[in-house]
Amino acid sequence: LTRVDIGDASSDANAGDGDGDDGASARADSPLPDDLTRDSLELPELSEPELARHYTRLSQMIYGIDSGPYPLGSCTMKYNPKFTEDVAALPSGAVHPDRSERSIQGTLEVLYRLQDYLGRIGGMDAVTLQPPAGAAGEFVGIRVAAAYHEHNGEGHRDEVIVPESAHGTNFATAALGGYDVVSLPSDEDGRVDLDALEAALSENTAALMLTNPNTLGLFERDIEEIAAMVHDVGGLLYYDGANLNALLGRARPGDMGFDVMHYNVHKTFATPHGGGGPGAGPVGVVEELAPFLPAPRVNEADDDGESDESTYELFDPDHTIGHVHGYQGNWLVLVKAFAYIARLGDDGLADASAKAVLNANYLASQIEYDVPYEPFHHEFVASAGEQDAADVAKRMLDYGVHPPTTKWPEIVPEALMTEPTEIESKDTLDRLAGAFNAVVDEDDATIEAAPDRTTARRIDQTAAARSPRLSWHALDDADER
Amino acid sequence: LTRVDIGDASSDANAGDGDGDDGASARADSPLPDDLTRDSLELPELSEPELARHYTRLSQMIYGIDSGPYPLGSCTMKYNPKFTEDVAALPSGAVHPDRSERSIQGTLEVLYRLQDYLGRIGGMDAVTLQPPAGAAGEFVGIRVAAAYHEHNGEGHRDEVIVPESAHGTNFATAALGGYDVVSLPSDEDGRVDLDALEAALSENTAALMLTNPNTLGLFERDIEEIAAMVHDVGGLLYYDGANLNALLGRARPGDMGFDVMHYNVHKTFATPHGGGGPGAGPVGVVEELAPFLPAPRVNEADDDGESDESTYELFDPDHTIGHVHGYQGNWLVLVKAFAYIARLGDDGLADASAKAVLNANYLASQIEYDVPYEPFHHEFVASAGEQDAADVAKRMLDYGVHPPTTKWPEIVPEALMTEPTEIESKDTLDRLAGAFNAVVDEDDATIEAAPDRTTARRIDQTAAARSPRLSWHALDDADER
Amino acid sequence: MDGSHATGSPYAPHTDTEQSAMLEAVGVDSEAELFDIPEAVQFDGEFDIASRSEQETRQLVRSILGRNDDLTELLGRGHYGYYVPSLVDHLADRSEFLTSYTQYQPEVSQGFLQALFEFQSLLVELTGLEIANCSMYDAATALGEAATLAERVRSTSGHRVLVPDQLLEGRRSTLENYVAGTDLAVEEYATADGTVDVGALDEQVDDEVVMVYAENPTIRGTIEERLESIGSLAGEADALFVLGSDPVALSVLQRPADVGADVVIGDASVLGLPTSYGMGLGLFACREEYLRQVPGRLVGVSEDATDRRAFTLTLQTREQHIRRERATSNICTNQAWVALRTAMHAASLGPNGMVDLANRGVTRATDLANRIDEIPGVDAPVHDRHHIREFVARTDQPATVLAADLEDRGFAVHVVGDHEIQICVAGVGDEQLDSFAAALEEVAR
Amino acid sequence: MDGSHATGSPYAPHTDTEQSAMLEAVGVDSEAELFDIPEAVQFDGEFDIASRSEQETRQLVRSILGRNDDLTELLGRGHYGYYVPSLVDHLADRSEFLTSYTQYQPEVSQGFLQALFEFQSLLVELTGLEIANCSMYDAATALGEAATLAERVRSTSGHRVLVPDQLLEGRRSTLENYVAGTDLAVEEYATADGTVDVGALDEQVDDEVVMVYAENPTIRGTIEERLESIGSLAGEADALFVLGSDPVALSVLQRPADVGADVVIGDASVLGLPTSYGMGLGLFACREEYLRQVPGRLVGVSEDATDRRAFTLTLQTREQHIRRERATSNICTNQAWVALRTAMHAASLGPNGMVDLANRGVTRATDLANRIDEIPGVDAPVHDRHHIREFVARTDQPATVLAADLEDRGFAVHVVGDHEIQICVAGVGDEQLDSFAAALEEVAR
Repeated sequence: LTRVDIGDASSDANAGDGDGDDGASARADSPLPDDLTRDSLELPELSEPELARHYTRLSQMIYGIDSGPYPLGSCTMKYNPKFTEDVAALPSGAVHPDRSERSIQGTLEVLYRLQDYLGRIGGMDAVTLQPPAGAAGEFVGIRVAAAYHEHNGEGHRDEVIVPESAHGTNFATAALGGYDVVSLPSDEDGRVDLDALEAALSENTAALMLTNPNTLGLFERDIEEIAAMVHDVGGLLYYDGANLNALLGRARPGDMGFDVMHYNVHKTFATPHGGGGPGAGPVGVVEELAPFLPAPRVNEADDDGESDESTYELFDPDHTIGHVHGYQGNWLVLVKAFAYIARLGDDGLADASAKAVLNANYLASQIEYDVPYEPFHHEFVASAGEQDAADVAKRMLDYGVHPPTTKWPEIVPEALMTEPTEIESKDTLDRLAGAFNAVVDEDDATIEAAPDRTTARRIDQTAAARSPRLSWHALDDADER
Repeated sequence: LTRVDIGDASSDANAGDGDGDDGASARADSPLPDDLTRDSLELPELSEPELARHYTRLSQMIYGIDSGPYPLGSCTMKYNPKFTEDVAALPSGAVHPDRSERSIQGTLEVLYRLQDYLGRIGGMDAVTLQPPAGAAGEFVGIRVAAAYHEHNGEGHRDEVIVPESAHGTNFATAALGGYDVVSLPSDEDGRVDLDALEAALSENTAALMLTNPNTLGLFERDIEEIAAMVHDVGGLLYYDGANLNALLGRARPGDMGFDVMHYNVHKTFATPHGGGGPGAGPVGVVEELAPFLPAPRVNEADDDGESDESTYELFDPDHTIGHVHGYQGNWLVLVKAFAYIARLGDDGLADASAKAVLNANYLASQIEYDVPYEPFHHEFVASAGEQDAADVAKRMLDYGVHPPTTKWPEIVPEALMTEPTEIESKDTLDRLAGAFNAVVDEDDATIEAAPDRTTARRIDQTAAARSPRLSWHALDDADER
Repeated sequence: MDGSHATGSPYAPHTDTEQSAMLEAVGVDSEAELFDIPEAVQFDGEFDIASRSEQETRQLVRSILGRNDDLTELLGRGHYGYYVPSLVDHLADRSEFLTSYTQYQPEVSQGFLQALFEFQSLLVELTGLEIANCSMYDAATALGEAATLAERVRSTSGHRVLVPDQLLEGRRSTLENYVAGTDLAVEEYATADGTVDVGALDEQVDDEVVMVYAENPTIRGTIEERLESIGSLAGEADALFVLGSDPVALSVLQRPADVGADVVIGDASVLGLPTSYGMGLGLFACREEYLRQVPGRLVGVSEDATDRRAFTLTLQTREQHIRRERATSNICTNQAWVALRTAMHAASLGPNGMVDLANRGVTRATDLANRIDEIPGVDAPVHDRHHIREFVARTDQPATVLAADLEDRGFAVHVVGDHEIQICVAGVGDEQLDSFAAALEEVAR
Repeated sequence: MDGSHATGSPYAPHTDTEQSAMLEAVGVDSEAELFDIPEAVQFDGEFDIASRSEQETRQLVRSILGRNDDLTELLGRGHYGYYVPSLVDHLADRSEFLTSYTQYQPEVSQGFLQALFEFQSLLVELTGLEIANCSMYDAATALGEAATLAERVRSTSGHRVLVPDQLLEGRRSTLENYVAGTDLAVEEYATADGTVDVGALDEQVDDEVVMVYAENPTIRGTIEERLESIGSLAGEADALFVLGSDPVALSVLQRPADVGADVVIGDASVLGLPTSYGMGLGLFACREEYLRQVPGRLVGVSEDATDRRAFTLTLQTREQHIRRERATSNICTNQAWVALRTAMHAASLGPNGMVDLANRGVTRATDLANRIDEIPGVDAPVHDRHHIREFVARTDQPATVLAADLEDRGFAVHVVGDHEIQICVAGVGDEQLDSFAAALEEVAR
């Protein structure tokens, strides 16, 4: 660690920009008065070659999509086309959000076209690109629903219905929006129980949040009836886009009766997940809800008659809920999603879903674990039966593959929620099936001790939570740094 | 493997560009007559995700400069600054060599400035950038020397003198140039033996090829006398730039009396070696030899009086030897070298040599192997003594570092030729010394069995050469593919 | 790849042979049979989106973005264009970093976890607070999360959240959305000459206040001189003192912990990201006592089965995938890869480089303000304060006219009042500043 | 990094403390003491080269290269601008590939060795010859190496090397330099209507000929129709038949082994590199009987100590670092990383994609020639042959005038005769070809 003391003003010594500073002591001086500055800053001082090695080494201790199959159910880990990084890196796209609209017509055109693409794909009338992640998209949906009800004098609606098997974000988002969450059990086929839905619906229903296919990969066949029931009580139908990769070109949420939806671009449109983010969670709505979307959105400007090219402008929807992000969301993600959709087009998108569904069905046919619910689409939930699903996952790491999502949805005991996506070849799926089938016969002692072929062996998560050490400063032994 | 049969002409089916071809059979048709086409093409057919994984996996089985220290004596493996990749990737630099000079003023300016930089650094009057590697630079030097002698009616000179400890390329280059190679022994201090040189020199001497510091890292203190002796018999003095990283800002070949030299840009100027190349081997010469340099070179054009900016043009030296490369050499390497020199400037270049020499001396002070010759500069040659140097190197791999160059120069028994370069920190040098010192006490059985912590264990090189299998086609078992 | 598959997704690897074998294994004749969608909701239209080759797609985007004007941006106000070292691009783009998922399996994610742990450590050092999470979306959403934290931990029955009147609209509006589902209400307090009017604030603070938010530097580039007083006011009312800042400013300005800050939020991507049309990285740090109430992900240290140190996501019971509607936030996907870039950029600067960068922001902004103050028609800086990176200038010309004139000459500045423009030097070279001053002189009078 | 070191190389990591400790360990007071250079040859001047920050250096190069005109290049003649998939850039730029050295320690170089082995395999499939090395510098130097190989393996006392009269000057001149140290002499043979005049060649071939060189496609874009006859002529004279080609053309044209080629040379970087001002990748393949005489590096298969398959450089006794003046070539550093890129590009196309790309070169060149033949003032193609990628057009206007006019309109073409231009379609999009045809129509009459 290097400690830099922040000293007195000495502005002459600091006038330079770039290289050529004269020495460590001069550099630590500050042009500000002492009482406005901190005393010191202690951080490591490393050269570029040392940093290159540090981060290269760290990268070698990470399993990514270029390492092998990554069948995380409901997370849709697809291959991230390399060229999308190139379009995101174009210097012409690196603009400040406070630039005048006339000076960033290119940026606005990309956003406008992406809004348009997403509207067509989801069957929605209007789209906002501002939400910086799927959960933020859900929040926009809930806020839009609230604003809509409020606008209609229905501010009393204080319940959001969420199926038991839904993503945790659905519950948390509804709560963040100030709603009471009404949990909806599944029927024995793994789908929405219409009787339970009937019971849950009331004049207090603000919205039902649903994903389709659901987390078991099953299509909610009664979707038309569900929509009618929700609409009958004055509620809105929200579509969680997490599973949209199952349906591209086959069905559209808008056509099923959904009023509002979010798109997970890192799932459906192959933008990289970056070890946790950034994502983007654009939200599409039907016409009636468009006035409530976040501000600003992008529109084509009236033709000035002088130019062949369209011009674009920002506008605030009439009854906008305002901002849900300081600016316009995650530009670098959005431009990649635009490029992906523009590359694949109708044919490519439809084929992506077709192959995603084929892959899930093929993989399920090759594994020995039981898959209780079907017919599933892009993902299936196997049961580890007597085994602990989390242990199965750890053991699969030893076979060189990434395991599925585990222990969820709870409707399947010891769930192994598996989504291979369209990008895996038959060979890879066979290898993945081999990993499942190797573990299925192993005893508890073996899988509880796993993994033992990884960078780190099984990590004690309980200890980490019991005495949290969350920075170098919290480590007892400074030498560990 | 996929086998594509090349069928009959069917030009309509092949008119498309880009995507959207209609199917495998159509694509295999050729618009050419049968008798001008091959029958089939058999190669693997892989998708982009599969290829990404394939090459990612391959990369993980390679030790590079970002993996750790790489002290290959005489190879000067320095850190390759990342930003030089960015300047090489600028789309504006991607031009065809047959463009008009007026349309590529930027390219020509980079080349002109690099010629100028290199001339200053080497103390040379004129520089060609065409040679695509160091050995190609040597070849230019030898061809220029031949053309010079020929031009002066001295075509009878048919000998090139090369010190015994010189790089193999020196011998091979002289031979390729049609010269008889006269080998020059070292004196007991490891430098040029002046008596032996006197004996070797004659009216048949075309040139003496020398590197300085020599391969032992020793400066040829008698360089002025050596130059005088060579010049006295009418020979030329050639400087092998392999060791130039020792001297930046401290001494220049031109000032020492050298008439012609090459620069190894991947050594001295930190361009990446790319697992074997590309390199670049610019050649500098004194005024007298400039008319013989390869064609074309870049010059400032006469001022047209209209522009503030200089304009640049290509020209053929009067007595040029012609081309030694189809075009102008390895552009992508040259532009990186230019950027590196422009970044470091005088201060940075001088410091690079200072720290390279400090690092070599520090490392040598920390290892237990004997270093018989000194005072060395940027590299030293230790002796493995009773151990086999090649085995020592293999064993060092087990300690997570790259070993030095081994068994050369032969003047040191079981040579360990070590060049840490300026980029290593004291910590890394200590770790490297630790690897040397761990091996020094190990027994032959241990080191002969090494390495055992690497991707592949010790590889049987003899078997590879005894029955060469140089392509998938040569492997017996097709399944191995 | 182009040409290697007749139709369909270029990223689906299936050859015809493989596809047939797989269909047979599944027991269907076509993929269509696998879709269990009632006919009434089947989609049989077209999106009418053309498929393109990779080359064509790149040309398309390049061509569209080519419509953006090439301006020198003297823009800041929360989003900065500092030069990002090439190292950051090359290392962060390594596919292991870029393409991995959240580290639910830490045994194969040690590298990313360590990088995030180092990011947290950087923020702990910069803020002096004990806890930093491994990212929110941006400063605006981090501010919203701070307010919901304040609500959860408040010991009073109050509901007032105080924010400066000059708060950015995007932040203010986002905050309003975050508190819409709570009992909290957002109120403005006054600023005077670009910084907090502490006297006015004093009169507004009472026991009903649960959170006081201030920024240092302020959105107008000024440096707060009475942070300790603000902290005391908040502390006495038992309200959370939430301070907005960023890693560059924090390198030299007063350490938040030393002035009583309970939470620090801000945009950490001032290091790590070039201008990205407002894309950011929410910084969130707080006192240890709020640990169980922190939103977002935390990386902690543990041991593996061989007792070696190992990193792992921890305290996940705060999070939505475990706690559902009782989670501390609904955040799931965050900005981890941006946090990686920020950590890399900070590491490449080192402590000396970070202090340098901040100090140069002070001297260069001051120098430019003094310089353009000489230009007829311009007074700068408007505020009699210390500045960092940016400052407001008063203009004789209407600010919108002046800004448009400057844009025609290739420069972008903020309009922040009828006769006020704001100018930021971050990432702008000396030669560009010279050209800007010359252009300003042409159009200011 | 900027600011982290006061002066000196930004890539030398020494802090002052470390430097002192190291000097002390060595026993000197300063680095200067370590230099053993006689005073007379010490350099105490300056290079007068400024130091720059990374940002400034990037701006400098960007600014200089910005002087290049933005032209649509319809240029070929040995150097092509095919679109290179993004995949190639991203994977080849992984630092393990980019920054490693020659694989002298195969145990830690398996990945690169396998990639080079795959490159060799690609060339073996394309040429039908048994041996391919893992790169020469470019086509010109590969031609030179072929000639020295011919000298080494010749069974006659001859010294004549026959090359086509339309051989590129850069190749011809490089060849002359390679044979300058041998007894070989280069002679031209005639071409007729763009391809080899086999009758004339027949008259030139005798027992003194050690090598006959031909190209397919020719430098004028035509496809040779009598390769077997040429091969037979060479074979009967016991001369090496050396054929010049490239991986795209070889995907569909006659397989060299089938027409009697003994050696194939050429530029393999038509796949893998974008236009790079002539930087290339020498392809070198030959019959197995010349194995011990091959220049350059070879990767072979062996086993490691655990009997697993492993790759290694092999037959190094041919090389300069072992054999010195008796080596098969002086080549040391080659173009390995470009070979990696070529292998990646070929793999990304796959066999279907490669055949496609070649076939499109035929149809698109033919289509464009027919199309511009309609333009008054232009006749195309000049040669009544099949073409691939490019063709020669006869122009009423002097070719230099026409080319300059086209350049003013944004298009670059070759001038190959007083009234001949050459036009290449590789990498040029359909829309650009439309624009070109329109521009040509404007200036051709």
